[in-house]
Amino acid sequence: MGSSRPRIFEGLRELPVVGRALDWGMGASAASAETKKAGSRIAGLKVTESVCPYCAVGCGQLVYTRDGELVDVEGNPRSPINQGTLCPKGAASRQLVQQPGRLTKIKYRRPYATEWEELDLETAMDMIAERMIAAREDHWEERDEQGWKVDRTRGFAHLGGATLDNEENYLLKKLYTAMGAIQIENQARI
Amino acid sequence: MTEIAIDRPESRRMGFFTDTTVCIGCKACEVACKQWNDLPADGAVFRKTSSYDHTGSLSASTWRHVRFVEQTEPVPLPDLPAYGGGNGGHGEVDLVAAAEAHGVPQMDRWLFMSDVCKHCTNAGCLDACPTGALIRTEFETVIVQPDVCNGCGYCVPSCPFGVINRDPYDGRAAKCTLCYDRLEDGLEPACAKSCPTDSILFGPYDELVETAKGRVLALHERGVTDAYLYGAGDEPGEQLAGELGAFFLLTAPPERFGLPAQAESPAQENGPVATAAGLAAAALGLAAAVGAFARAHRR
Amino acid sequence: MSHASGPPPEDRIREDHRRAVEGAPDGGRDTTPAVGRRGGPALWRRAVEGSPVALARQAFKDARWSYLYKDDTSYRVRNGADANERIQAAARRMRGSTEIPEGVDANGPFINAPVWTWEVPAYFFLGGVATGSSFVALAADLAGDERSAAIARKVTIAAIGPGAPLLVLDLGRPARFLNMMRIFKPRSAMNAGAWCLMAFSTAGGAAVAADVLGRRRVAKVLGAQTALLGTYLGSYTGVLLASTAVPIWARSRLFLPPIFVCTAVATGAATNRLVLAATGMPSGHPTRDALGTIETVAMGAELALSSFNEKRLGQLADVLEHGRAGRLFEFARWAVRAGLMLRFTRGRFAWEHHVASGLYLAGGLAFRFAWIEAGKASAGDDEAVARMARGKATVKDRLRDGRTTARVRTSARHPGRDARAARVYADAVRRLSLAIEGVLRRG
Amino acid sequence: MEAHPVGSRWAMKARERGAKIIHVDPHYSRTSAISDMHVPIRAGSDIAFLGGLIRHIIETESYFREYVVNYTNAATIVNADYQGPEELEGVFSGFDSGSGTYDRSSWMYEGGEVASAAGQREHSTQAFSDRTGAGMMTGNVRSDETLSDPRCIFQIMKRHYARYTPEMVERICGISEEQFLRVAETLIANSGRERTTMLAYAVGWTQHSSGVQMIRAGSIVQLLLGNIGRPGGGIMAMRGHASIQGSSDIPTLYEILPGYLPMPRANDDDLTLAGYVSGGGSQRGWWSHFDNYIVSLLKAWFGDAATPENGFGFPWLPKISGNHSHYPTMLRAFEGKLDGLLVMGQNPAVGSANAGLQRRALGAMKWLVVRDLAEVETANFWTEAPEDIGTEVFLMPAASHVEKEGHFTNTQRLLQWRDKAVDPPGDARSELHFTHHIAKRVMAHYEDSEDPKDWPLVNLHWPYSEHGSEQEPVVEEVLKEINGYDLETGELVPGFAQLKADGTTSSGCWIYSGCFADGVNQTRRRDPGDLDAPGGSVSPEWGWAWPANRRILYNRASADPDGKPWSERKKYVWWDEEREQWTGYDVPDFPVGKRPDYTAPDDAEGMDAISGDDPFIMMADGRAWLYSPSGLLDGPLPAHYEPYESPVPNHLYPKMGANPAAITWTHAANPIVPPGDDEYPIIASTFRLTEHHTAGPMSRNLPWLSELQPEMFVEIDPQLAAERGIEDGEWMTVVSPRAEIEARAKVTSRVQPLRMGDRVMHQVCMPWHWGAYTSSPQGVTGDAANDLIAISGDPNVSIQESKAFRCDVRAGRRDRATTERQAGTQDVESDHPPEEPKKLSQTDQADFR
Repeated sequence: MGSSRPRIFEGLRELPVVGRALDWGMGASAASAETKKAGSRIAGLKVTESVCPYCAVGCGQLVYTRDGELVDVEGNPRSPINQGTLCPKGAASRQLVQQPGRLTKIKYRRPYATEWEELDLETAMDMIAERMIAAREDHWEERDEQGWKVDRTRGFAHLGGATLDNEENYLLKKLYTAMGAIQIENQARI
Repeated sequence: MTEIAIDRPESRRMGFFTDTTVCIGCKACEVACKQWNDLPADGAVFRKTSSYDHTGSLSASTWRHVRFVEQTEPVPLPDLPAYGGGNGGHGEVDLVAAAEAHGVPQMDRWLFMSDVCKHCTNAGCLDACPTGALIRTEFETVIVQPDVCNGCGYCVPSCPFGVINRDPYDGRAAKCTLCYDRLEDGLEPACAKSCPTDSILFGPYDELVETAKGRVLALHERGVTDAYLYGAGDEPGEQLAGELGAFFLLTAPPERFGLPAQAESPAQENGPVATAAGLAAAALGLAAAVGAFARAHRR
Repeated sequence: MSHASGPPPEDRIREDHRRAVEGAPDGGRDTTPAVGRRGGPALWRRAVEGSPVALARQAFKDARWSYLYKDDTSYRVRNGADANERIQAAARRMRGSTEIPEGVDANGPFINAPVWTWEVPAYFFLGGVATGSSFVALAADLAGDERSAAIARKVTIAAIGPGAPLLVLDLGRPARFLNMMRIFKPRSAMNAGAWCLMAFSTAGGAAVAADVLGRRRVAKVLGAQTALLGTYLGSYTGVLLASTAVPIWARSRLFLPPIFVCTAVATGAATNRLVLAATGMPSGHPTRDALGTIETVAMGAELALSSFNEKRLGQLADVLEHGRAGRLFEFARWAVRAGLMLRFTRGRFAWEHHVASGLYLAGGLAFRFAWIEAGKASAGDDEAVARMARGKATVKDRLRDGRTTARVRTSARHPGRDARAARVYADAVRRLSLAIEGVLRRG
Repeated sequence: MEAHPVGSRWAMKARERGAKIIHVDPHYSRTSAISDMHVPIRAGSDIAFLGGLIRHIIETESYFREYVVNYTNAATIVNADYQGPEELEGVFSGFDSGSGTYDRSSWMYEGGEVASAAGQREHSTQAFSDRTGAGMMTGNVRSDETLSDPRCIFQIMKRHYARYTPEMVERICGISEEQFLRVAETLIANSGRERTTMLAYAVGWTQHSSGVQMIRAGSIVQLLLGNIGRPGGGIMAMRGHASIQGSSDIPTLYEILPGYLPMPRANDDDLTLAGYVSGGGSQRGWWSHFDNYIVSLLKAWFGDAATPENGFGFPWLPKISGNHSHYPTMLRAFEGKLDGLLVMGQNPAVGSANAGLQRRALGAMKWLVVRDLAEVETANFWTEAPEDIGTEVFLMPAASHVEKEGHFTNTQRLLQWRDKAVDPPGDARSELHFTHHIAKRVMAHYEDSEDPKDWPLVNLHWPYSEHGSEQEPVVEEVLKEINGYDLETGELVPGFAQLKADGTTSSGCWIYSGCFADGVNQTRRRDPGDLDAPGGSVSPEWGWAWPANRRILYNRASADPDGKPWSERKKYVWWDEEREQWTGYDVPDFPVGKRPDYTAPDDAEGMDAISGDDPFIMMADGRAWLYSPSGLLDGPLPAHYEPYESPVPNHLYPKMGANPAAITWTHAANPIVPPGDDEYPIIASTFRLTEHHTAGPMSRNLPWLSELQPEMFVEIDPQLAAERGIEDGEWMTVVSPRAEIEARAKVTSRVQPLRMGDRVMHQVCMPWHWGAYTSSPQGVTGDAANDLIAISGDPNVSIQESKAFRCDVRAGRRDRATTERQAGTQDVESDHPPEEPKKLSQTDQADFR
């Protein structure tokens, strides 16, 4: 292996005393106690199987957690789709969850206000439900201008769904349709 | 090898074989490496004339780096008038004249190469390190022990491949460890695991070299006669730093990828020669000084 | 210090986040952003010692070195009998020639520039002064000038004193300075230098102590020992630079250590000359004369070696002429030339020689800084790095073939100057250099 | 490859197995780099290229005859009244130039019948039955298996594409004849019994005013070559969002109900369930079970309140009456007619066409709810001028993919379950939580209402239990409801075959029925099987694919008419004579016991009308349609039309410019470059980058991704750059009538000026991931490419034309503080209501020379 090394060096290496000196500092004495104990930080952690949230290829992910916090997200080697691999976005998905600037509280902006305010979850949910009900009532159409029955509201609309779960889309469509809302759209059309 | 600092006799040499002919330039390796090793972003800088490469080079916090090389070939110009040109809405717009003045090189190849620490057999950084922070592991990889490194910076210019660097904030030197912690638990390094097209192969070194040789021959058979191995399979005397633990299959001269055509551990290549010259000169100097004094005092 | 100032951006992000959540009701989960940490890999500790990694197969079974491209693909063929030769030939075609193929740009960066700041050349300078002083001390002792020897030993210690702090200051992690001493590693010039520095300082310090205690003989022996250690202390700095991948340093491997030794001897002599003069040594004292000779010869030799080396390096040496390094070199050269001129005015006035010594010191200091700067510039010269790498093939090939008739690349650079003289001169240098290399390689 | 790197894993494997990869794209991307051939095409000229391929395949008789004759409608005879663009100067028969629409009756098969259109408007389920051929009387249809009858589809196609010659392709697309022929020969050489060719596209391909017809043209090529329903064949839509397939199957879309059942459409008679079923159901083929699916859906939604007597609640469903898609809705909002909008995980302020108009529309609403992981442009658009914008905004933190359980449907129709790994932080909640608790509030509000309009809310079946301190609804209960129950036994149904129309079964989405078969969450199955075994790559035990866990649709076509595999190499599903059933690596997409030699009697109904060699069971005639007698609104065969903003005339149909049936929304804030306008001489197209995701919120805020592609840039060829004084890495400005944006110039030979016949044409290409805001200090921002693009629509699906538009470029940064160029604020009145989009006026395209 070391045959390309200058021969003078190689020759010296074989001498009993000098040779030892030449390896000094590169053998066992250099390794620290920490290094000798090294191991992967996910050993012994809880793992959860998930699916990448970015594009539609559907790569399997393994999510390692410790005490309810993400430690590592990597590809699931068992998935026949990606066999453990991930693209840069998928590989960054731990940072997506733990991103700087991640929202954890509701931000509320009054009409014409210049700043955000905070709002607690229950209040916000009440306010939104009120507004949806009001928009439904204010814009209820039983028949359209031709007199055809429509039983609907065009007072509010919905956008988005391609990043959500099917269960979520299902409940959204179910609730909106029951409310008579029809302007329900998502990314499939862009 | 007596250089090995961790004693686990059952271990084999492990390495990377990065095959640029199946690389798609997605940079998954860069991100997977940062994710696993918890490295920060190097700062978002738009680089000119570097194609899609905006991280620039390997650094203390970028341990995998994908280079993009746009290789063009000049072609004769189409001698044709342009739509919307000639006398378009912008007065002097004359795309035909422009076409004549500036050729349009045709795209030939867009080459991607995921660069990484080479884990040299004769490692310049390892030879230079005065603290023993850099060691050779039982997998014959070269790692920096972060709890030992004191940031002397000597490894930085000692690497003939420009891999290791000192972090400007933290002060310690850092580079690819071939995911030493993962290897300890029998896991594949993060970059190789993530690579969507298995352009980065990880495995026992001997097997990898065999695979790589077969790959070169397969490419030759397919007409890709430019294919060659960078860092493995060479004749003694022509090896790069005594063979590279992480070697590459390239299809263009190494300079296109920022790799030297030849490399050796500088300490091994130059150290003995320089030391001899230095000691000789110093002895001469000392003798001269003594002589000068003796002469002056004799007078 | 070569540190970036202030905390790194990701620490600021974490700090902002900490402040934002402080005092807020406990939201349950820790939401500290994952923006990475610098200086090394993440924690190398198993979460549970002795536990395997869940859903991962042991012993690299998930690592797929032949997972995607199996036998159903044409990814690889079976290696035939001449496989090795063909592989080697393929590599030789692409990277075996001595010139970069036409039309191929050197797409850098190739190597990283040294990160050292002013502390390192300052230490090199002081180390040089100390080395030179230790030589002076020994020479003075041997010549019987005990007073000068004692002073020189003090100068040695005074010069080397700030050396270690400077080195500590340059470290990325100064608190870990002592890690240099955790091993003994002769292959690392810096490790050997650190040990040498310690031994030199200890011996030098003990010599001074012996002087103070009036133990002349002990001081003499310790002084001699110091000078002996000085032969390495004064040259290893050159070795340290030459043992890198930086073209201008690496290709000067036969010259840098001698150049550094010259500077060391010259600046050591100059310092002692000034110190002795300041402590009342009269003009015309043989020691002062000797020191004057030493500093002049050493500085002259340095200048000659430098020019010699620069010519020999050809295009690589461009970095010695441009930018900061170029200006420093220019200053150093002029300082030395001016010093030499003053020296040869034959001492009409006493101060002329003092000024000359001062100029040598300034020149010596500038040389040290210039070499570090030149290294930084050279590392960034992609073309130079690439060509040096290609050039290695040349040296090896020629050594193997036993041919020594090298093409002279330097001549192309100064077509206007005396091309023939340059060729002869450079060829002589090349021959010498190759001969030394050959001898050393044959071991 | 560029947008789906892990998808390219398999493309690379195929390449190493000898496959040839051809990449057709205006610019040279990372996909081109690993392809055997890159074919630069002028953006928007795809049908001319594909039409050229069709012509070449027919002229050289390279089609897979046995497949074409038996499995497609090539032999079917079409009405004598049908005329194509060859005869009618660019339009098909039945065109009404006044309305810009087609009367499609003349396109029918001879002897076939379309469900009669009621009145001026479409019948409630017309579009749906059109698409499926439901209601067609195939029994009387004539065919000529020699393919020689001048009125058979094969001959019609041959005439239709006769002028799509290689020279024409070069002139229109900018692809050299030589390269075109190489592509054609490669496709032909790699199709047939032994080999298959796959056509994969990322969904940018659909973003054209003839988007649907482009995909159709691709399928015609594939059908002629015999590449549908076979392993290694097909047309693969590489979709952009994790569950965009799922959100179409279980739609948050206006015109469909779960399982692609049509949304009821207002009509002059008050629509009843029976009328809806008779319009949508089919007498033949799989859609003959239509009534089972809608009744089961209504039972899932209204529970016990849905009875046969009240039409299972059907009469109370809201009805659509026009185009209520994203763009018209935002245009209505722009006019102040929308009170509020809920946005979940979408970013229209960056990601939708004419993004500047989108932002102003947001500012014209009373309230806005945005749910996302971080603050996005759509939530803080008001910061541009807070004192002028009265929109009340609720920005709510959402749970990420690891913070909730549930399943995605990925692009291959695969349902994959995600387990929950951690709790969402702070007030972040899943959308399921949000919807559930809003629903509870709304239902409580209407609890005692007697008003008939509130019937659906009063009777809404909402049985989900909650768990944990956050009161999250139990997700699997929702999945079970989607799968469906046998209401008599209370058991989960094993599949959609068990659904009934009598109200004794329920299913929230019939095509997903079976995803909880046997009480097991089938989407959570994680056994990849042995990938190396023959057919092992199907991995049927990994997740669950709809319908009925079939991985390749119409896979009956992988066997020849006798039920034998076309070749050993390409065997997939075949008839096992011993066991008297279809078998194979996949679940056969065919009645499992139907013999290949079964011939349907003329009077057969339902699935009995499908013969044993008719693989396309969702079509009424069991055949794949080379020619669509109904279903498409802009022609039975794809014809080349220029993009709206094409700078060149239509060389094939000089009287036509763009698709005559395409729609647009004429608006001062949405101007379109008229043909012949020299002010915008350059073609622009947009693309995606590997390092970023869609409109950016999932990537631009992430330091690890931001550093990889830090700034908005535009790729421009060196010639144009030199001409305009634009330097690599420096600022440049792109101008369209809608906006001007600034970006870094990437001067590269990867974009080439196109040689088109006798002229040269320049294109610029740009990614569209950047927007004005990032929530992270290490995130990146930039101008949005979508600011440049006009709102417009394909006639069939209202997708905008964002991959081919016109612009001009100059060096330097933009002059204005904002990107919007023609504010259009003085005159916001459009000349027609947004929900009735205008067809492109023919006068707009006249006299392009």
